[in-house]
Amino acid sequence: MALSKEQIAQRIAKEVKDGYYVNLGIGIPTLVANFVRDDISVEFQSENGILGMGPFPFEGEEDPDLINAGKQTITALPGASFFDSTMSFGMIRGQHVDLTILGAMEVSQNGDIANWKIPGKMVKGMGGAMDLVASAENIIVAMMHTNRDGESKLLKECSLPLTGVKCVKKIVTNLAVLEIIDGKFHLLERAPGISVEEIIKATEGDLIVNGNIIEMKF
Amino acid sequence: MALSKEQIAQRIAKEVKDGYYVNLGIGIPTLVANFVRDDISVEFQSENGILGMGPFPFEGEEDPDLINAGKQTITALPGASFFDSTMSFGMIRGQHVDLTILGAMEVSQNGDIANWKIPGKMVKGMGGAMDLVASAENIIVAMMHTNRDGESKLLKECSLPLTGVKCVKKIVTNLAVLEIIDGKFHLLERAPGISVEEIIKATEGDLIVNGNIIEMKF
Amino acid sequence: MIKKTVANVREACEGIKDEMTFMLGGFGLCGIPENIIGELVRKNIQNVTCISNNAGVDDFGLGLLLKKHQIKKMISSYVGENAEFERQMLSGEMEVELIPQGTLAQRCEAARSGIPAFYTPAGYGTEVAEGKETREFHGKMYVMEKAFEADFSFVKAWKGDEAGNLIFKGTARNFNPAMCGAGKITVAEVEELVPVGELDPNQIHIPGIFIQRIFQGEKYEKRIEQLTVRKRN
Amino acid sequence: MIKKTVANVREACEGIKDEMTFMLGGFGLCGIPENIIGELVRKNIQNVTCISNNAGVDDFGLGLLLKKHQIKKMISSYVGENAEFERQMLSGEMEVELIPQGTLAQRCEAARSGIPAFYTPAGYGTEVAEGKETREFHGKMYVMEKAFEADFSFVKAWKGDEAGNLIFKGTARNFNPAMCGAGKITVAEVEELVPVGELDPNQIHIPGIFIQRIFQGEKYEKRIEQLTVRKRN
Repeated sequence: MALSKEQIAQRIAKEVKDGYYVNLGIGIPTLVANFVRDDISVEFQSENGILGMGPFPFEGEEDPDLINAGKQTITALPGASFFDSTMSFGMIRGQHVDLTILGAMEVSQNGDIANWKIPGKMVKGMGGAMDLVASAENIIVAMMHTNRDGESKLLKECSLPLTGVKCVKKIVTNLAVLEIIDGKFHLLERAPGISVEEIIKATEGDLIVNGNIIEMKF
Repeated sequence: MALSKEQIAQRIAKEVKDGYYVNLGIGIPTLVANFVRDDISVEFQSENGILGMGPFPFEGEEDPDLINAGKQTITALPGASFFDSTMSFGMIRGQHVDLTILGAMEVSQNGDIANWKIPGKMVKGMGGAMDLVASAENIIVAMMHTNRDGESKLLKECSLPLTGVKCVKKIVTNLAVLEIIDGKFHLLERAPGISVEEIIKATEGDLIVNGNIIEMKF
Repeated sequence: MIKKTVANVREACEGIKDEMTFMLGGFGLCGIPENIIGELVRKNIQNVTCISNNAGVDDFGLGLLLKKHQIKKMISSYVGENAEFERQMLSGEMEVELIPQGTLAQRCEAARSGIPAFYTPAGYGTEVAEGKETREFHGKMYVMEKAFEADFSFVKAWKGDEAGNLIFKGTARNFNPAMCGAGKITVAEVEELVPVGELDPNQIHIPGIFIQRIFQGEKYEKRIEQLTVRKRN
Repeated sequence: MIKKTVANVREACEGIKDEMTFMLGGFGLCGIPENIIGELVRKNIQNVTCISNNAGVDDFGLGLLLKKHQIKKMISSYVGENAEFERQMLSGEMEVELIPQGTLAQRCEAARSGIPAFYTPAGYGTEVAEGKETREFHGKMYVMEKAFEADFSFVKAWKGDEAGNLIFKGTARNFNPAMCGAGKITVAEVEELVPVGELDPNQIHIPGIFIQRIFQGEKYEKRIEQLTVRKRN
């Protein structure tokens, strides 16, 4: 069965290592925080200006001056710090953030990503995504493998306006975990009960399948 | 009689207007603070990271963490702020400082200034002077009109390595107040008892003398 | 000490005119200059260009100016959460320039700091870089971005003093500091205006030199855009 | 919370080697990493390049490394007040690159912030601009300056916590913040190391993300270079 959004987040959480500073995008990436092992030290950065972001506040304790990049009310953990947008993107461009997790509408086999615009239809803007993908050394994309019409979102070339070029390293979809190496998707893991053939069918871009592909366990 | 260093500072102090943020260089410029009218509001910036610099501390109250750009112990006035070097030079380059007063070894008639290096002899460095002269809209140079050998320091062209080009607007020397307009020195005022002829003799660069030159009063 | 206090929001906004370019601090509805925005609406300034990370919501923040069609052009990084905005943009009633968020911040700070241009990797290879110079440094490609030019910067701080010194709170800081001193005139509204000497000079986020006018806002709604809470167990 | 504390200055300086490039905070003798400098002298690291606004005095600060001929090259803005320095420079024993002070600060911050290059008016038309690209913006000439590259940044703060968060005091702040995160590894020494949670997150000057190692210095001499006082009347 294909992974739920929570399971995608759960699988991505395994990529979060001790000592990492992590930036989580809106949507599925935000859920990753719930699944990070509690025996490792990790700090979450939100690009609107906080390091050491904590969970949502208890009811009645929300502070309008304390939100994350998704505009949600949050809390600050001990050791947290606040800073302005310039310093925040200095952290990001300067590669001080160890891992960036974000969503995508399309990813291409050379690592291009599109997630900010559908011409003539939806134009919300790139927010901090262009800075993040242009800078981060370690980017994981959380996304559905196909769109509502069943068309692949893992493409030879992106059809939508790009957010960044040759930047995505790893992708976790509802069907699989994939890596991008030398301009091709490489299948690493498959969702429980999903066959390699189903993944091949759902992937428009070149997909390399090497040896036995392990099934994720939850 | 030629002006004393204190009198040069005293004359320059008249150029300091209400509401000015002022950066004072080392030497004579530092003395200007003592002569600013006390019925106007002025704040002194020191480029090592303070705005609202006050007088020297009382004996025994000196703080090693509180110095000016001349490395002298100072105090902070109410309303002062501390900041880092990047922000400090942001203030300077961004033309938020209204007036810069600094010393010079040579000034040329097109407004070039040299004050940081005598090749093979003295190389202390430019410190913040290059940033200041390249950025400030309003620069006053405090200097002796001639060197120890009686040679003019107001030249057609500087002989020493430059600190900045076409930046000096006004010069107060021990002999005169001069302005630089269209590539020429213009005599504005003369020191008490100093004749226009003496100033012409002491000035190597082109000097325009128009009408009656008033004598400074102290 | 050079005093920057003005009596109220009307005095603070003197000199604003149609066709001007404004910078406005805030991220979403967090840390926006609420009282100044109210005055811009009241004065019905027309055809302005706004540099602001977001565009408010339909009935708060810059959304109030949008509704009255006061905005000719928006320069922002993210304009979701605002149906009227999307409508005016897609219909072509309003011009919109979308740029990366870090670039937006840095172009403000560059304007404040006398840096006319700088290089950033953000947007390289995308339509954001079209028509801009690109260049390689150490094997990586960068885009040259220029300092903004604005007539007014409007910012909101938590505390301020009569000398114009500012302290921000929490994530309401965001774009406000970078905009201070970036426009020709910077107007700061604060929740609490304190006498000079009350703020620790070590803790001032923005020195008063960058601020031309400061006043205490009459009231602050501080609306929350996405209330998210945990239940107590 | 990610812990950055190390036991002492020896642990803090692990991995430093001959021929490396170091950034060192401080202005004159104010805010210099005294304990780290002591360790660099003790370890007798050779042929290092130091990026530091000044070079200490004959018997304190970087002057201690100079005396032992440990420095191959200095990149500074002002090197007066040091006779031995002037001797080594004029005799050619040591290479010296003098650059404008604001450029020095900005090249550090650029390194920290992923900005490979920027334009500044400082030094245009002088020997500082020789061999560098120059360019006009809005009728004024600017010099292109590049981000520094350094192996270690050594900084000194007033207070710090185990997460590496730093607060500076007075004008001892100077170049220290810009250097945090600008070298591959940043080592911070502090006068007082406090448990996590004691520093107000609103008042932190440098977030711990920029710091890899932090320790409390054994002692601080904090020598005054130019004692200037007023008499009480």
